Amino acid sequence: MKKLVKNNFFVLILVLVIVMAVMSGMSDYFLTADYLLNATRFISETSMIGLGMTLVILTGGIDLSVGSMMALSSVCLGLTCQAGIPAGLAAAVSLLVGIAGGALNGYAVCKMNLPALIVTLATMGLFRGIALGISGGSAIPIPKSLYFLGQGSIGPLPVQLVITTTAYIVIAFFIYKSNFGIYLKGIGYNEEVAVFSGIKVTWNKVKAYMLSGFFAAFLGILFTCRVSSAKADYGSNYEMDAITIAVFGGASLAGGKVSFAGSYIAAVIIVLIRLGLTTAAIQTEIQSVIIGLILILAVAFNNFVASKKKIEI
Amino acid sequence: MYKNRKAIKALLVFYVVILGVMIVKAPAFFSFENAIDILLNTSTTAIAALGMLCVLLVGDIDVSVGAVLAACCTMTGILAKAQLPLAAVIMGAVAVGALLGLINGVVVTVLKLDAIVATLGLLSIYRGLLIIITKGSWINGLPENVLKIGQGRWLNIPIPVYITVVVALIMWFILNHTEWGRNFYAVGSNQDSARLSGINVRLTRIAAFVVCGVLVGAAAVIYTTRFGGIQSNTGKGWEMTLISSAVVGGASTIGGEGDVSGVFLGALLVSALGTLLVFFGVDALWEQAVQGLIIFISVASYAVDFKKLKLRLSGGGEKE
Amino acid sequence: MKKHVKKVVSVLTVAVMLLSLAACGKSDGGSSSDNGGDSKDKVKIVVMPKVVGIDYYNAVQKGVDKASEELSDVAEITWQGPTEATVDKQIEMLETIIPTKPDVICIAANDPAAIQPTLEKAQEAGIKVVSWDADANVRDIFVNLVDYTVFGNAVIDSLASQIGEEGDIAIITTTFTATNQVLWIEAIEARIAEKYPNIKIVDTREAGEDTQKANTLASDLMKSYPELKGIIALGAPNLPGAVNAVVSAGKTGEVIVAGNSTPNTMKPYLEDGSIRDVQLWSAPDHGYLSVYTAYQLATEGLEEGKAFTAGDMGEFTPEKDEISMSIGLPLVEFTKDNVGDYDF
Amino acid sequence: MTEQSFALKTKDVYKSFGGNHVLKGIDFELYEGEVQALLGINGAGKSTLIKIISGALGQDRGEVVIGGQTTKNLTPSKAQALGIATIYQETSLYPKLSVLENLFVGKRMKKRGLLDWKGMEEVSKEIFKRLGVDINPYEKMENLGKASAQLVEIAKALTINAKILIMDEPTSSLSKQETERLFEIVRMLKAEGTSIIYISHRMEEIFQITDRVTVMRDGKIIGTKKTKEATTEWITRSMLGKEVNNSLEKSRRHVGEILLDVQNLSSGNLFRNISFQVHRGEIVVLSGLVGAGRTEVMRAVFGIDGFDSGKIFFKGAPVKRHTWDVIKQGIVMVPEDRGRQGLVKEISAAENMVMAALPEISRMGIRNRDKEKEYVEAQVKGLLLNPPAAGLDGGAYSGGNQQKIVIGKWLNTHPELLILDEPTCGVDVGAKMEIYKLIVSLAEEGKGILIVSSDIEETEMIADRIVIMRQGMIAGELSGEADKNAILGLALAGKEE
Repeated sequence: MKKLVKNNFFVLILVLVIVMAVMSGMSDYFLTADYLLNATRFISETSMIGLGMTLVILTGGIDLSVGSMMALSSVCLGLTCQAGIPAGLAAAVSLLVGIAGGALNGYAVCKMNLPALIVTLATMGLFRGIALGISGGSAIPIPKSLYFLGQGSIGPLPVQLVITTTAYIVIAFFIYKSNFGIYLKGIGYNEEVAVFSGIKVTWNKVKAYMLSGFFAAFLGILFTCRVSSAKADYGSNYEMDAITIAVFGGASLAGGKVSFAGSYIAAVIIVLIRLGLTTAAIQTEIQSVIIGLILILAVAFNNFVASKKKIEI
Repeated sequence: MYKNRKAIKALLVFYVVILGVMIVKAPAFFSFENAIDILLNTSTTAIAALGMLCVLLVGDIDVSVGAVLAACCTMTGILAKAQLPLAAVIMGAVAVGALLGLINGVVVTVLKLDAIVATLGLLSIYRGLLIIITKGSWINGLPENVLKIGQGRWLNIPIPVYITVVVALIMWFILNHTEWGRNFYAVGSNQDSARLSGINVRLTRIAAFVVCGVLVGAAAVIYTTRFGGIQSNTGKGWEMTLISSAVVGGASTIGGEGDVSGVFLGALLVSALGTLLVFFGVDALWEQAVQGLIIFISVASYAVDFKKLKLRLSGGGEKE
Repeated sequence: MKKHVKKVVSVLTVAVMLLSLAACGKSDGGSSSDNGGDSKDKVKIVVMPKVVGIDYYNAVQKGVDKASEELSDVAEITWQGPTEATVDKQIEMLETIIPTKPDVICIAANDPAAIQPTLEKAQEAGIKVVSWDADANVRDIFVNLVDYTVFGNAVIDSLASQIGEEGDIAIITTTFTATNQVLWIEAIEARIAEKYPNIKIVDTREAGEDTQKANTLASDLMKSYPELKGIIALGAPNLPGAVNAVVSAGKTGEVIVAGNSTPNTMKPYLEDGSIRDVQLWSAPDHGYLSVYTAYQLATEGLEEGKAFTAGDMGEFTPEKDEISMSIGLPLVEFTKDNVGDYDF
Repeated sequence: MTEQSFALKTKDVYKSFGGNHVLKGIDFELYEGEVQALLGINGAGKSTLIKIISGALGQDRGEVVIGGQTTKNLTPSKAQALGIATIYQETSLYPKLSVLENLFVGKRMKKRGLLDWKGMEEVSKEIFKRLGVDINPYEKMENLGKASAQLVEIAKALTINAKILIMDEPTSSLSKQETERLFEIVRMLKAEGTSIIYISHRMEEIFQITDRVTVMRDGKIIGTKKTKEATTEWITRSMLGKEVNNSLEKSRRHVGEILLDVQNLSSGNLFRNISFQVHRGEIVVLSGLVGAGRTEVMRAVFGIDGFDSGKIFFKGAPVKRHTWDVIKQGIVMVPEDRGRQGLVKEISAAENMVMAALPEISRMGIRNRDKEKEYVEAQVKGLLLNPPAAGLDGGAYSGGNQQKIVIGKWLNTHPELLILDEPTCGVDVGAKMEIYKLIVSLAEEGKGILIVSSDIEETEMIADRIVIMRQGMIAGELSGEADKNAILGLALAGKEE
């Protein structure tokens, strides 16, 4: 718990409470169970794209291809289902595509020593291009059996919420408890030390990119199942959302420092602001100004707190 | 004055390969008119990519350029519609670019934010404000005197091509022969020692953002006057085009590396890709994928060690 | 302790800024007409375009505003849409609007299939659904622009008559993922197969909604296919780009351009003869009609074959279609003679 | 002496960082045309004083008088204008720029308002000629080695006609020859009237080159003496505040079987035909000049870089290719550059110390915190880490203790052979002895020790056997009793003198 507070978690929770208060003041519908439960579908999706990004940022990299990968996974799911492959297998194919795409990113970044920003900028175009090419651009319906993943509930909780929260807990737990976590942290802060410590730097970094691809693909599946058809234009600009969430949650783009709990709460805050403003009938362009301001202020504030802390030590 | 010859070499090899393929597959590609058209289409990208180069040189990045372009275009349109003289229109557009660049630079350096995060937030703010201010309406029907910039020709070569060449020369001059230009490189290469060498690091970084804004403003004038109309959503996703151009041209995203000739070649490749693919007859559905692949390959080719390759080609295996 | 105080103060500052921004946003946001009265008695209608911040939907909004003013005593109308024309953003917005229980949602769907579950949910919640502009699979009524086939036919007919019903043509579309574009292109292809055996579509490319890209594409296409006789440019920003390319290549009259765009954009080109006619409909009328249809649906209900009065646009009669029923707008062809009559 | 004028004077300078008082009333005086040594263990406040003099930091209280002129709000550029040039210990160069560019950043030459590249090139060639080195001004900085980088750093200070030159460990990566040349330059500059503040941990250099010695401890000046009148004992006592025992026990070690056997190792033009052995319980020092290829050989052995031909055996079995496998076999390496290769400064000492041993401590990739704690505490105690807690971030410890953390990291993997590359570089005198003692005790435990060292005194003191490399090849092998001259002779000329 001490660690969480240190990661600006406290500040994020406070911001969340304030956002909730402001939003419920603006709209009577906001603080209802129905509304919030429904909102968790979007929160879950946004936070899932942030999960992969947080992992990659932990290694000191960045992955701009997540939005495109989400579209590619969606289209793969649609096409394989259309070809008569059973739904479960089709989903597995999509996830494999995600892992393969992540491996490509990871290979180019780690083995060829190219900057992550550039590599994933290129694959961002490549993945979406492939999605467009194989789908022909039109929407592909998916079988009804898959709808549960996107539209169903487990008890009162939407499926996405359960899946994403589980994913966060598993990853955060894993990063905290496993060698992989400290390896990624070491690599993120100082890659050369990691090399000299006998850590399999390339492999661990590639794993982070593969996980990022995996979660992007997973989101592609969940999203496709929610909207019941696959299409190549899903997930545009999601990479920006993902970066926003990770950084807002306390990650440093220089690597080594991230917070999974922070990313999760950041996703909740950002999505609730967006949804709340829509419900309150605030125009989208004003929303974008507000969200931009909040991003800058929040990150500036995080930095401010962090720098204060450094001097105190 | 160290030049990143490697990127330029890789790009030139790339050009030779592409042109070789084109000669076989689509000889119609090689016409004076087409060459001019390609240069014309490159003009806005090349000018603004040089601005992006400055920001990359100091080790920052600006993803708000698309929104800045839209703002500058709008200013161009408004001033032109007000029947102001050409010089005033240009000044206005460039001033808006400079102002937004200044805001970017100040937010990044004073609040000490990652440039990518800060300009991402500002992108969202600029876009929103722009729609609020213009109510999303388009500006049409610009007067003839300003359209001359985008549509006019001199000696059968479009004016924007001249502007691009002049801007490139000026930027080459600034980056290689002035104190400020070299300071961009120094700050991007090692910020701490730049500070110890007495360079005002913050001011230099802000200056890079302002230069970027100014050049985007200049690009906006051409962009607006070529078609005489401005959409409020102009420049969406443009940041990716500019970053690709600069990076394909050998600029480093962590600063200190990159030059004008490389970025110009990069911009040329990135903006000519569409044309290439049309001539090549690539299925339009796959166009985006092929473009992504080509950019990927051109960037990946920097990882190839040319010295080693040469060694291997010329008999190789000496090492054993 | 001191540190915590500082934190709290800063957070509160951010919150206050947020609040004030949101508040000022609300006061001038949208065309919601909250000029007094008990809003509970009013019919609440949400009109959602595919995207906000582009000229075309601004024109539509003018019609919505007009209807909204006329109905201000009996209805509360909100205009809300995403800043990107993608279905996921639209779904997210709808999902957050449904809990506010409006009476009618008017939606220009970015994708008919993807938005289906959301619209079903709205209907279950007792909300009536009107689709407009672009159809959805679930709705009570569709306020069509102009029937896709009618429109596609009009565009190709215009082009065919100018090129003598033969030769190579190319199409510049916005994106391959946009439904209306897909249906228009299908209609054009069908019409060619049926009526114009000597016309051949040599290439179809996407330019997004980007005038420069359309311009580049058009000039590339002309060079790549020297025999090209015509270009169909679909999408309001694309048509001027294509026309401009033909003009600057000095091929006015040799290469004919046809397509859809807004009258203000195309006025100079229509007037100097670079293009003969532009197909569209009256965008403000479309918004106006959609609101009146929604209001009628919420108050007295609509039945097929039974006419209703849509403000000053006169009477419209819903007709049965494969999902429910629909009404349609008349096609408008802008030429240099009538382009001055429209302002959007 | 009294009539000599001051080039620099600080009066009662105080500086503190967030409650931590680093300088407590410094009165420092530098005569014109003298070379003054500034000594003190890490944390004594030397670097802070230098940063204040060169304008990189501002003082809280007190005055800095330069050339008789009291300065106000000194900034780096103002200090430069006043003729102060600083050669920092951590090279402050621009890796992506050319050598020429590096020399002139912040003070570029201009002609009619434009940069005068030709002029700068001429000046740079002149300076390199004066330094007697051959460096291409258009070479990219990152392509130069560390020694050349240090020379560029010195050349950089020469580009402004400095009145006061501050040299912070200028010889730390220079060879003997280069050091000699540097001293010539220092004498030349001195003759020209330049005043020099010289910081070094190498006693021999201090006596060779400086006129006066000032010792700092705990943010105060302990004393200043003429070098001729100062003794090593006085200096070390002043630095540490106590007597140090400089002798090491060599005899108790028992040399066992061969651990490491390198046979005919070659890699490109880095090194050729390298063969040597390290036995159990033996300390072997790989000596030679900087740039002789020693670090490169170590990197190849440790699996960081590949090699072209030759064989490496460990306990009779071939050494594997990847670092992680090499570590498992029982070989570890404490790299030369602590900050960049040895220690992650941003994570805790504890995490640093378990990082390499995780495969052993964890089960199926899941960490065992209790076991980790045991491992860490054993090292904290065994290595006498100061402060004796492992919870702080790695960067918060002093240089010597950082080195202990790195060694602790490796001891946790239970290695049989330790490679230490310049283990006492940048470590102050007191901590140096602790590290030597530690190394000796490890050898006594029966571990093989392979040290790369450029410090001849260190080599003499600690080595059982000395292998000397010169220009990428083995120049010879000497026993631990060999004297300085023999080692130097092999390192410099390839023959014993």
